[in-house]
Amino acid sequence: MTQLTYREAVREAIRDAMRRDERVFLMGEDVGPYGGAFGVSLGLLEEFGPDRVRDTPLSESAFVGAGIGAALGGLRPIVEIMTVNFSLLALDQIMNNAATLLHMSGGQFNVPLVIRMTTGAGRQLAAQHSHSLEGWYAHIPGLRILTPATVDDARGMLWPALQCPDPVLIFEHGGLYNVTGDTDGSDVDIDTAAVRRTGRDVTVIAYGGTLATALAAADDLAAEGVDAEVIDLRTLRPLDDATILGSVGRTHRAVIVDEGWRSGGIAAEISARISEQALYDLDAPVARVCSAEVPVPYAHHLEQAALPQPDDVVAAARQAVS
Amino acid sequence: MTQLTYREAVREAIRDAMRRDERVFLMGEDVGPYGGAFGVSLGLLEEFGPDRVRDTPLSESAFVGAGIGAALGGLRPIVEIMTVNFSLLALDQIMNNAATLLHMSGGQFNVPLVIRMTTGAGRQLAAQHSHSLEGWYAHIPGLRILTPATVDDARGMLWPALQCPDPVLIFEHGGLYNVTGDTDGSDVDIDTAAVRRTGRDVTVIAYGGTLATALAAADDLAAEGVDAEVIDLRTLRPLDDATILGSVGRTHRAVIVDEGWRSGGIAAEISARISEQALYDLDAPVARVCSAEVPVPYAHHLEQAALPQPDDVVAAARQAVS
Amino acid sequence: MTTTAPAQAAPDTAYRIGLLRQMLRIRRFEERCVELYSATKIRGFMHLYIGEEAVAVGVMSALTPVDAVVSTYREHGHALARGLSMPSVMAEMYGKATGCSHGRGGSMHLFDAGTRFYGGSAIVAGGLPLAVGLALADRMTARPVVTACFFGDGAVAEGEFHECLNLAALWRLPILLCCENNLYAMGTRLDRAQAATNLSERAASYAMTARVVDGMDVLAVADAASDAVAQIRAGHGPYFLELRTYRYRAHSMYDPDRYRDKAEIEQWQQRDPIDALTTHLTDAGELDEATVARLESELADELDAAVEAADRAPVEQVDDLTRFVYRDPAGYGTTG
Amino acid sequence: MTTTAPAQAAPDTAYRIGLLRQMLRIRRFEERCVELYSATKIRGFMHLYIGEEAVAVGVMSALTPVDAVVSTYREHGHALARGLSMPSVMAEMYGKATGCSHGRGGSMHLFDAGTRFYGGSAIVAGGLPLAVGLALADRMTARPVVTACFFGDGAVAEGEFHECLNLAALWRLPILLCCENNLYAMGTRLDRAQAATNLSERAASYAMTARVVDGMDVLAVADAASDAVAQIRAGHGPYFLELRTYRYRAHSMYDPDRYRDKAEIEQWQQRDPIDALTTHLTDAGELDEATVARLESELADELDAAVEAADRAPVEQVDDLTRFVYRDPAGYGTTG
Ligand SMILES: Cc1ncc(C[n+]2csc(CCOP(=O)(O)OP(=O)(O)O)c2C)c(N)n1
Ligand SMILES: Cc1ncc(C[n+]2csc(CCOP(=O)(O)OP(=O)(O)O)c2C)c(N)n1
Ligand SMILES: [Mg+2]
Ligand SMILES: [Mg+2]
Repeated sequence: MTQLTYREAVREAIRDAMRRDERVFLMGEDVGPYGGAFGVSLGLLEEFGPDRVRDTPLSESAFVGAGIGAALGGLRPIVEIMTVNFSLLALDQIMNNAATLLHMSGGQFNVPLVIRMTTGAGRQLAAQHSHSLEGWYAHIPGLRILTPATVDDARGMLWPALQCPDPVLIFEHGGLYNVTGDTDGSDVDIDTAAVRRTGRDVTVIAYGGTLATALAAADDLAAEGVDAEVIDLRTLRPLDDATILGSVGRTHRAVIVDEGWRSGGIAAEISARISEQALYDLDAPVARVCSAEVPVPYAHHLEQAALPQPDDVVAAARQAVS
Repeated sequence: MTQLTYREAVREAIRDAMRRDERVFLMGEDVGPYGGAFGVSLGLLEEFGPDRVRDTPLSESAFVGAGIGAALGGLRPIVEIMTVNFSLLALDQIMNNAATLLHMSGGQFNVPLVIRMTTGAGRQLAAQHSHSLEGWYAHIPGLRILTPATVDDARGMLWPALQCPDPVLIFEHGGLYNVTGDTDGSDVDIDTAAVRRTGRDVTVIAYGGTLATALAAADDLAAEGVDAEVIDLRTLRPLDDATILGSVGRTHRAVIVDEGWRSGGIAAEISARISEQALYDLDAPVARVCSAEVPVPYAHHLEQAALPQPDDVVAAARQAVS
Repeated sequence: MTTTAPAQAAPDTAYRIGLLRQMLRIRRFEERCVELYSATKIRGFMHLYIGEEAVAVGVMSALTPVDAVVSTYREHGHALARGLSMPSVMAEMYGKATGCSHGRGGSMHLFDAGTRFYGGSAIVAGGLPLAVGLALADRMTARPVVTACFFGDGAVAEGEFHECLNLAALWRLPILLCCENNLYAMGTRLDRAQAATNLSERAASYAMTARVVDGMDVLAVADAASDAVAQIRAGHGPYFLELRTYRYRAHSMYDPDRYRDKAEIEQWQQRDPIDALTTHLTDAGELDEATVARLESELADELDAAVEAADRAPVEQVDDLTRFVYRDPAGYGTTG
Repeated sequence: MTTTAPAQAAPDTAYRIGLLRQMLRIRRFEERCVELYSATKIRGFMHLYIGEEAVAVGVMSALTPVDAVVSTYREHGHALARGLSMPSVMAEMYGKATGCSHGRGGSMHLFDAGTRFYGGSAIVAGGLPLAVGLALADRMTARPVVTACFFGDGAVAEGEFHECLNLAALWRLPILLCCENNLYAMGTRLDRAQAATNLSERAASYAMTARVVDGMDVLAVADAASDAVAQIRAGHGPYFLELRTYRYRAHSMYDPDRYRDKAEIEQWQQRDPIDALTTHLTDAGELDEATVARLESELADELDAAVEAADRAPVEQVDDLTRFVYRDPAGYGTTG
């Protein structure tokens, strides 16, 4: 077990992958001398050189598409997009090509590409740097969506993602980079959700940046005598229905904590699936605690008001068990 | 009352708006001499000239953004994007600017822009021309999303959309252009859903291209003695919760018919809202009939298998009432 | 940037007749496709290459099997010239299981791993980033491979064009950029889409070699392409060919073709690449009517067989609808 | 394309001192912002303009109140030079209710309808389409208005740059394209981002007038900008200014600035626009130390007042969180 920050864990994962497989390379804006917008790739240029730690111009569509092409050409690119908002510039390549080529080609051309990007709010970066679109991306067939919430997942998810023959998007919550945690450095599965805390009374479902919110809420709830089970989804596409439904089957209540906007977010999908498959198990409506439907404001108090807070989760859970 | 095709209805709506308000203009690829990729704007160039029926180069991001700028500059642009897939190239402008400027500017700069685009499958156009992303767009705060399903709505929604001070996206289902219907040419509201058929046993919720599917299913259900109420959502953002919940409160069962992919689609949102607000009214789980989670295939039989069919709706409704 | 093809050793007769044969083969294939479209055997959007055959045939003649090709939605000619089998292409037009994309793609999305034909993209300019990436992989692994990417004059206005030309030049990638300048993007004539209409000058502004070629002259195209490929393989980075050509037919089967004069079409037809080469070879004594007749009859046989096979071919199983969404079956997991 | 500023009548002393004053004002404002950032009064990303002041001040001096400005995330200088009030800008940096964007925007998203300042965009190149649209509206309504759009050298690589330059030229729009070439996009030096590094040549390739200007010389910038604005207002279409400048500070407060030599920074500081103009005016006998001291003291007072007001200002009500998502209240409807 080593103690690392989330940032270091991502960096070690990249380093390790590049050592294990020479087809792996990192490409994106300022991943080289700058060290990555959030310092993730610091030091990698020195070890692997500018060919494999490849700075790109500001051309999101082209370099994401080039990642697709390089994957088709036998390499294993890791493409870094600085922030989820900028990924919109590359959405044509992501949806119309990466997610679609295997199908359109009748199974001939798969795209073993990993795209990493920073997501989420909480650092007063305002409306063009703070979106949480990972749940929205999970709408797209052909993609896998990973949302590491822990240092161990940040360290362990990359290699399996690179082994996946299909395009994988990894969303790293910007608020997590400085968080410290343990990891033994081994690979983890990228298929299942994890129960991060067991409980009997209510299932709180979270992922990425909202896991800490859910766990904090669970502590508060415990003080009130409500025993919450906390699920970390880990993967938003495909969703691990079995773990979700298994837990809800025991607790009969569910609260979903999602930093994305409420309408049409991943929380809606989870709610719909629970209702479809376990309606008669439910003792209360499935509750959603999501971000307010507003572009994220700069001012600290407004930003915090826009985001799911432990108190909101506590209130929803309390309501569910009442 | 006049009989028009859906295509003619859209064209008349544009013509009428351009006559009523000289600030209104149409801009997009081949809206001029070509007459629009689907023939919608045929003849408008002759009446209004190349300034107001403005052909653009193939530059989706720039001309959608130019629409935003022209709206800020006091005009009332109607921007046409040929097909929903190509709108991905303009998503940065749509989400990061159009939907966000009013908020970021603290209420100073609203964007009275209308963007029209063709959506949907059914014409064997395969995986890069057949998406149904209107429900996905409905995730974005700051936008209004309209999905005219009838000739009357195609004719009547544009003017109110142009009066709206905020950006409005209108999705025209490609399969509807040749459909004929009546319209008296007057404006319609763009806020409420419409009950297109009343019924007691089950609420079938549809919009745009799936309204016809829902109505066909309702006929088949009637033959089986199941009395379906059919709701046409008309507007996907904001959703008209009152009409939906009112109907489900009477029928106690709901089936949602959505041409978008199932996971994380608008059907999930509707299902989640019904469960949240009317769980104890439900006699059966809310059912979703959506497109298969696959890029739309070319072959006719595969494409049809991917899309929601009346039989699927009938089966879901039958299950709900059983 | 040079604008005239340099003199080269005359290719031999068999080679020239081979080029003629390829062009005729594409022409006849598409003429039949029009009939099959009317007969509703082929559906969806279909974009014809008639008039532009010299471009595909000339460029492909310069490539070898290790090279890669990225194409557009107007790609029947590219596919056939690249060596996709006619039955597999025709079956794809029908949406049959034996189609080169197993019926998923149709006319706009022909794919073939065997010939490294990476589609068949219907997003204008959307193939360029893929081609850049393929070339990057070759560059990074020091493989002596060329990626040829086709796109139209209309694509030049797209942001992806700009980003990709810069990347290709910046990274000195082994990529052959084939701009099929047929003067129109649907109904929009080049000078209504571009403030500066000289497309090879635009390409040269990214610091790469760019050259205008008569796209109605297959020998000129073949010469220019083999020069370019040699340069690229020698490590000189990207090469841009502006191939001046013309489509005789409407943009697609949906297009009423209201935006241009019939006279303009007829003028270009005077310079038809197939007629021109036929005349040229006949005048040079390298071709006679009997040979033409033999070619036509061989091609008719090939075409008949392809159509017949497509007619008879099975369709894909509906159960396989979602088979190619993920290669990794675990990815299937979303409750369908 | 010309690369030297044409000779022009010397502006009078008051005008020159006004330019100096504006530059100083921006410099002092940002120096204070650094302190306030350390004191955690200002948060988020903050991008300093220190070293580049001549660009904003020179360009804005050529505009009139009817003109429009579209800016970037590095826009304190643009905003102040355009005439936004310092208290409203400072309060925005604090996220206060009295801020020019009512606390929604922060440093990167300053907006002001009164001065037609359309932000404050943090998507690189994302402001260009807006500016094209604003100019289009002016063109279509025949208003004699100029839209000035600022963007960096990094933005030139983006597809939106390409699309917009073409549109501006094709439609002959009244737009002043101000490329702030400070040699770096974050840590990426221009020659590692562009295959062809002459940005004004690139602009000229879209068939528009383009000119390189010394962005460290406010008089040269002001001259070039007023020439350009006159051309644009006379209906000659877009005009591109490549303003060669340099940022002394790190890209943002997050940037450890590892990618360039201190010596390079020092070299540019030798040509500091404020020092240069001060020396120039002093040598010409137009400025003395007392005047400089008076300017500094006036600016310090203005700044103190702005800081004090920001400190005291109220924050927005949390109840107003979603107030500006839609102007049409019916649009609020989504169940929150
Ligand atoms: C991004 C995008 N925008 C619009 C279209 C619709 N469209 C299909 S082909 C075409 C014209 C393309 O012209 P060009 O690149 O010159 O190729 P050509 O058809 O002449 O071969 C257009 C506008 C599209 N397929 N993709
Ligand atoms: C589309 C997009 N990609 C990446 C970023 C991250 N980013 C912010 S500023 C910047 C550099 C921009 O450089 P330049 O245009 O030269 O402007 P400068 O900062 O030098 O003023 C980058 C990469 C962004 N904001 N938007
Ligand atoms: Mg063309
Ligand atoms: Mg810069």
